[in-house]
Amino acid sequence: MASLIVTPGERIAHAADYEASSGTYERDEYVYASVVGEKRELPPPAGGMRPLIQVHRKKETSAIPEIHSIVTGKVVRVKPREATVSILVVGNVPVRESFQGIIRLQDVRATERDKVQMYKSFRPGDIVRLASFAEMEIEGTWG
Amino acid sequence: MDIDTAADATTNGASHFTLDADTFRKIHPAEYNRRFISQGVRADGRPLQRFRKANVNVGSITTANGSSMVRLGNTTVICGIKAEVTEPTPEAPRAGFLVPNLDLPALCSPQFRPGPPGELAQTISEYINQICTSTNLLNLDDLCIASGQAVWVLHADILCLNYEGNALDAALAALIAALWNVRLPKSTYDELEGTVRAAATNTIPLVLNRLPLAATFGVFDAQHLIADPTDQEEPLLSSQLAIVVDQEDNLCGILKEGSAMDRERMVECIGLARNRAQALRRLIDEALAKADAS
Amino acid sequence: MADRKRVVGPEKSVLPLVESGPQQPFNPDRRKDGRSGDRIRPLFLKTGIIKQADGSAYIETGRLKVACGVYGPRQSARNKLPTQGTLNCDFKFSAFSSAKRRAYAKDNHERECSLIVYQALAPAVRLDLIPKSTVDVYIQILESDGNAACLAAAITCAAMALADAGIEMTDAVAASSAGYIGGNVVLDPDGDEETLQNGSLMVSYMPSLNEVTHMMQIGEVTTNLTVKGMEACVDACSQIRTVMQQALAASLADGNS
Amino acid sequence: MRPDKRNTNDIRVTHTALGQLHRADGSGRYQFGDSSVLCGIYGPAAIGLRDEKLDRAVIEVSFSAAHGKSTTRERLHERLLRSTFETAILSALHPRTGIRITCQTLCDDGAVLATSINATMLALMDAGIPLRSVITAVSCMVDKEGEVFLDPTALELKEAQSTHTFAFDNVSGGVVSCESTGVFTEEEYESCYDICKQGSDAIERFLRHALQKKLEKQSGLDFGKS
Amino acid sequence: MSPTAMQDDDHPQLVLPGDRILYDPSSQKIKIGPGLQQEDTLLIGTKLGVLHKAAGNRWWIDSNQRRYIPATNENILGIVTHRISEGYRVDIGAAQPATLDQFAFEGATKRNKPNLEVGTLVYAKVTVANKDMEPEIECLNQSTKKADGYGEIKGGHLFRVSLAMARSLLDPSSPLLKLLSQSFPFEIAVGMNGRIWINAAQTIQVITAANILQKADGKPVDKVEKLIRAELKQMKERMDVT
Amino acid sequence: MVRETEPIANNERAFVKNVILEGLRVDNRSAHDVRTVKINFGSQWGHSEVQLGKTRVAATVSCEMVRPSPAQPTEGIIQFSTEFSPMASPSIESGRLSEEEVLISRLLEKALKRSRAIDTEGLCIVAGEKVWAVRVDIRVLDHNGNVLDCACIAAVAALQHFRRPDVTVVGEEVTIHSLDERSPIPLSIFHIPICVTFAFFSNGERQVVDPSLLEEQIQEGDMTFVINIHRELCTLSKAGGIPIEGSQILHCANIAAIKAAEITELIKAANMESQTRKEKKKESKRE
Repeated sequence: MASLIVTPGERIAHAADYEASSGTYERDEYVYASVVGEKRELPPPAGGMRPLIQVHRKKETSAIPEIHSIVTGKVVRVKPREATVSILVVGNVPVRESFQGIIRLQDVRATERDKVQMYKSFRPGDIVRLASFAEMEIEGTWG
Repeated sequence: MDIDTAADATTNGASHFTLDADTFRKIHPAEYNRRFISQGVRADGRPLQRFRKANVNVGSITTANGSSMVRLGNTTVICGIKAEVTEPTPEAPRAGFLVPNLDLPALCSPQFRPGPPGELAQTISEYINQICTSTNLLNLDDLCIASGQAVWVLHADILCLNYEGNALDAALAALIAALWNVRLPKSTYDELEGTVRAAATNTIPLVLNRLPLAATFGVFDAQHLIADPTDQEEPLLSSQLAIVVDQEDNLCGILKEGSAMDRERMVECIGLARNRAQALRRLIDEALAKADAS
Repeated sequence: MADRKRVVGPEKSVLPLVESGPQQPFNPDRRKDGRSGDRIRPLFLKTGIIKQADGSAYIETGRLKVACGVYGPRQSARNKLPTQGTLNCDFKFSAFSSAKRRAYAKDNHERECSLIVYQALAPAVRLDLIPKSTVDVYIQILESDGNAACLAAAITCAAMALADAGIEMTDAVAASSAGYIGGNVVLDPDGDEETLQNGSLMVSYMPSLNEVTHMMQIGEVTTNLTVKGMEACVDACSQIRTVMQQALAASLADGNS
Repeated sequence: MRPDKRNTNDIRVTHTALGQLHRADGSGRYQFGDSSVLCGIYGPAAIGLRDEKLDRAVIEVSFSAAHGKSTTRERLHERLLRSTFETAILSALHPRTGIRITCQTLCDDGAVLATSINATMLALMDAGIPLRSVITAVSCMVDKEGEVFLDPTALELKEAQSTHTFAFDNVSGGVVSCESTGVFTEEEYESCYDICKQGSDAIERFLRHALQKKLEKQSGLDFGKS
Repeated sequence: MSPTAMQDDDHPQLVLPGDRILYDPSSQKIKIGPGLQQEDTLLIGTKLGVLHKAAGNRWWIDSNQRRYIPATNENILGIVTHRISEGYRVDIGAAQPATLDQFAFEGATKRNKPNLEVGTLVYAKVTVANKDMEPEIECLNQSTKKADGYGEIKGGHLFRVSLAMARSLLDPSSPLLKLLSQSFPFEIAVGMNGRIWINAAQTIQVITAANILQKADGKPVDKVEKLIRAELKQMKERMDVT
Repeated sequence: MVRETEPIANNERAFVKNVILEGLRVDNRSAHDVRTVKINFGSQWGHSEVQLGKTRVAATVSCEMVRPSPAQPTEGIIQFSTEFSPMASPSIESGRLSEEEVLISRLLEKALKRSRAIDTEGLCIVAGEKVWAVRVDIRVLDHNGNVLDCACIAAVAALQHFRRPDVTVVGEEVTIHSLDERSPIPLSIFHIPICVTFAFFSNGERQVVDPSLLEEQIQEGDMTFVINIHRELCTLSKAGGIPIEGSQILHCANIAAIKAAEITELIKAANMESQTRKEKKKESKRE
């Protein structure tokens, strides 16, 4: 097994033979590891020629909310037009330190957005699940 | 647990939600711990009144006159004592100084931010200082080099490397171990130059009048008494109690905070504290013996 | 003001004058700890010593002892660059870590070191992958023995901690130092040797990409000697790199068990 | 026999006053003999977003000694005051607000912590902050001979082998806060506990009486006997 | 131990936090107001004050609290501090500022809505008061859709008294106001948040009225009557001079 | 961190201005009335608590034995420290200096220290070795306007009331006698500087003495005289605000002198009264 363990900067393959995947990066015709972990080969993706090569982190790292990830959090503040959420879990992985997110009035429901009342939808302390939206991304907030 | 329906709409039928232990702990820490403690065990598997495994070693820092490293579970502190020369006060011309300070840097836990010490560090430093002075831990006159001219000041800096709760017990133990490990160079005061010359090799140990050690308890939900709380448990406690005991089973300080506690429970804790202090003292003894041997 | 937040002692205190024994003459091939000029001190590396941190490492070489904790990626304050993550390095001497007691407040030397650590590491860290977040690197010097060596150890230690935290990096940076003593290049000089040197060199290097991320030379030194120094340091970095690899692999191994 | 002719279990002459401050939302003054503390309350008030708690009011305490720069000693006092009143205040009734408690020692003749706790209790009641119970505090000391003295003065404290401050809650009757320093035996501690319990009960009765007088004067009503 | 007392109707009763008050649970449903909490057959005091019992088995405690805690349908005097997209932020002396919607005025429409500058004094009614929300206020009477006295208040003078004082002044039979009105006519707006606005023909009258009400604060009326007469006399003298 | 500021309604602003234009004041004072001054002394030496209307300030004087500065080996040390207690107003943050705080403490320092009101030579114990360091802690407890004048009264009252322990010096050896052992010694005070502050309105044409908080918040400018009963002007400070004519300054100076004299008398009387009370207490103790 140990032979499969690689560390950042290690040259793990020729870019000609493999497509760089998670935990790796490609740099002048080589693929390098960018994290500590176990080197793994995966079959080529649909339409892809070369098999994937990835470095799989064994150590659990703290989750970060990204666009479109489903997050779970606690409502910390409710205002007439927005609610602030402290994100505690991304997918099913708890974060080490919580991230702040904002639910804006128009994003509470898909339909009849104008009928939504923030106070009727949220109370401080509620646990909520959300999908993080691109436009929130622009707002510079997570979740 | 309530998953808000209005909000759920936004997930527009995304992957359904599974509530595993870690998630539950993150979202409902109090409830999570309650389920354990009501069963008579703690989230880390300890019985309610079991202290964490302690570990002591001394003398590893060669730039300090005395040093120690103490571990309570994963709470790790290092104490380094540097002896320097200073002027005594007009009131007490022979008395030296002992200046203990605990630092809880941002390095040791995400709950601490960079910058000057926060309330926890300040208050623990102060309480340790009060213990040192009010129990006259060491005779400050022993630190005199030349009366009214020069005395030793012992800067005892206690640094936390990893904070997982109960800094007081660890910090005080580290201070005592380090003080015990201190060697002061034999020194002479030069009247003419007004300087202090210290011998390179010839050193003397400190005399400690007593060896006070702390044992901290918490009360969960105003009923369950737990010993040696972790950083996960600390914010959930309804009250906290720290008891300091010396080698002759004298009490050297009690600090009680939070919701009301009756007399019987306090007495119960004093008993538990005695055993803990004894155990810690034995560990320090062994560590010092080991250091002297090598 | 900071004093109000600590137990205060006397305003100023000094070290006593210590009569030191006779110094034996310096020999570049047989140094007082028996090393030859081209050898570094034996190196002990360990990751994961700070459980609370996302990543951490401890390094001990000779008397030198350095601990480093990495927190992050954390959510950045609003005002930060939206496209790039932020790397924040903080270098601090413990009060008891040096011959003369260190002050609590960060002094200029510590500020400079914090900056150098940042400069040495930033090129390797893939901040483009963590927009709007911050990685905090806290370095605590427990015992110092030689300024350049101490700084080099701090950089190596920080690189280890970053790797341990799973922060993506193009390479694991290793750093080493050398001193110029009487026309010789002396690797990894300790505190006593630093007092003899007429110049010093510190190199941070990405071994597998073969790139130098940071280099600092002090003192009046001939070009040839500088080149020799560079080569020596780069070799040393490669040696250190192997130790790092072993330590990181080991951390995963006991992660499995 | 004590310098001021008190018995060992006597407390000094005590004085109380309410609402002396005009800016504050509530204020109280408490005196044990020459030891005197003034406390002012603001709140429930607006608080910085960073500090607010979504399920309760945040309680802030600042304590300041009679003279000299503020030190870590004041921080420890603040911590004890805060934890004492976090248990007394029904903070869940005012979430995302702050309650600021400020204690100023005007004159220090020993037992300042106990004096501050009692002054704060008065101020909180004056401010109409919702409370679970009345908390009263008193100090005692043990001298070299092992004799216990209630409510010691600064002069007496010079002879102290150990000093103790207890705060009791009048609903449960248990000890809310306790700060003990010095060297003492378990037996000594227990007798300190008992003598301070009696002392704080006496203070609670005294407060009730004083407050009744004040409210009668204010409202012109007659409460009869309490 | 905190005393447990049967509340007797002939004697007003002093209550301290934690005090237990027995009541007859068999009687009609009990309604508890400020300063009290219910625990099965017990009422528990949470504030220092005088226990009151009124028709409809309503119980509450009169404390001399100075900080305003908003309650719905209370009339308050607020000061505009910010103009925001949906209307105004208004300081009402509570922990959080209140929002005053731009349409919450008589006959306000998208085209024609009031334009209040920062510092404007408004007389308004609290419509939303909840510990989890920021308070909201309105300047019109929902039932009549008319201003009914709500809205911007111009001229005159604003000053602050205790909440208890404000409450007592709202009582139409308030002896204090009687005394004043006997000596000169004046306009008054009383906010439950302890803010009083007064206007009268002459400045000196406003000043005197304000000072009397502030001096009388926290004192029983019979005790202050002399003081009031003195103030009024002084006012007369000074008016004759000018 | 609790921090609030109570806004002022435009009605209030307008009213205050009109009132003053009419030669009246909102709190029913005339332009040159100082609010009632109440001076209380603690049962210990050097503790004063002063009310100026609703403004309240406490001052505490303490002393300790220290080494003198090499520059003045025969001079004692006097330190002033002014702090706004967070209870004084909802807008004060504990531990952080407000601009007002700095201004006031600097002005007090000028008024009391620079004017050499206290004899520092008298505080020398052993030349070059040991002197008394006297510390005056001034704490603002209730901020309802004109804190400076109130603080000044509190400080001088406390300094007059203060007694330091007596000492006997044998060569280098200094013995400090407890207060019961030997009757303690008052500070030797050369003169008593008093602060009198004016606020200016209606383009500086109207001035009022001892402005209230509301007046301070609306005033166009202010000016403070520090003056003693000998009509000696120790400090004159006009920090910005609307420009004032010389003649008006003189006019104010004369008013200030009168006010200062009145206040000085009040302090003296209060001090007397507390001394006699102390005597009585002593006697009762003896019995």
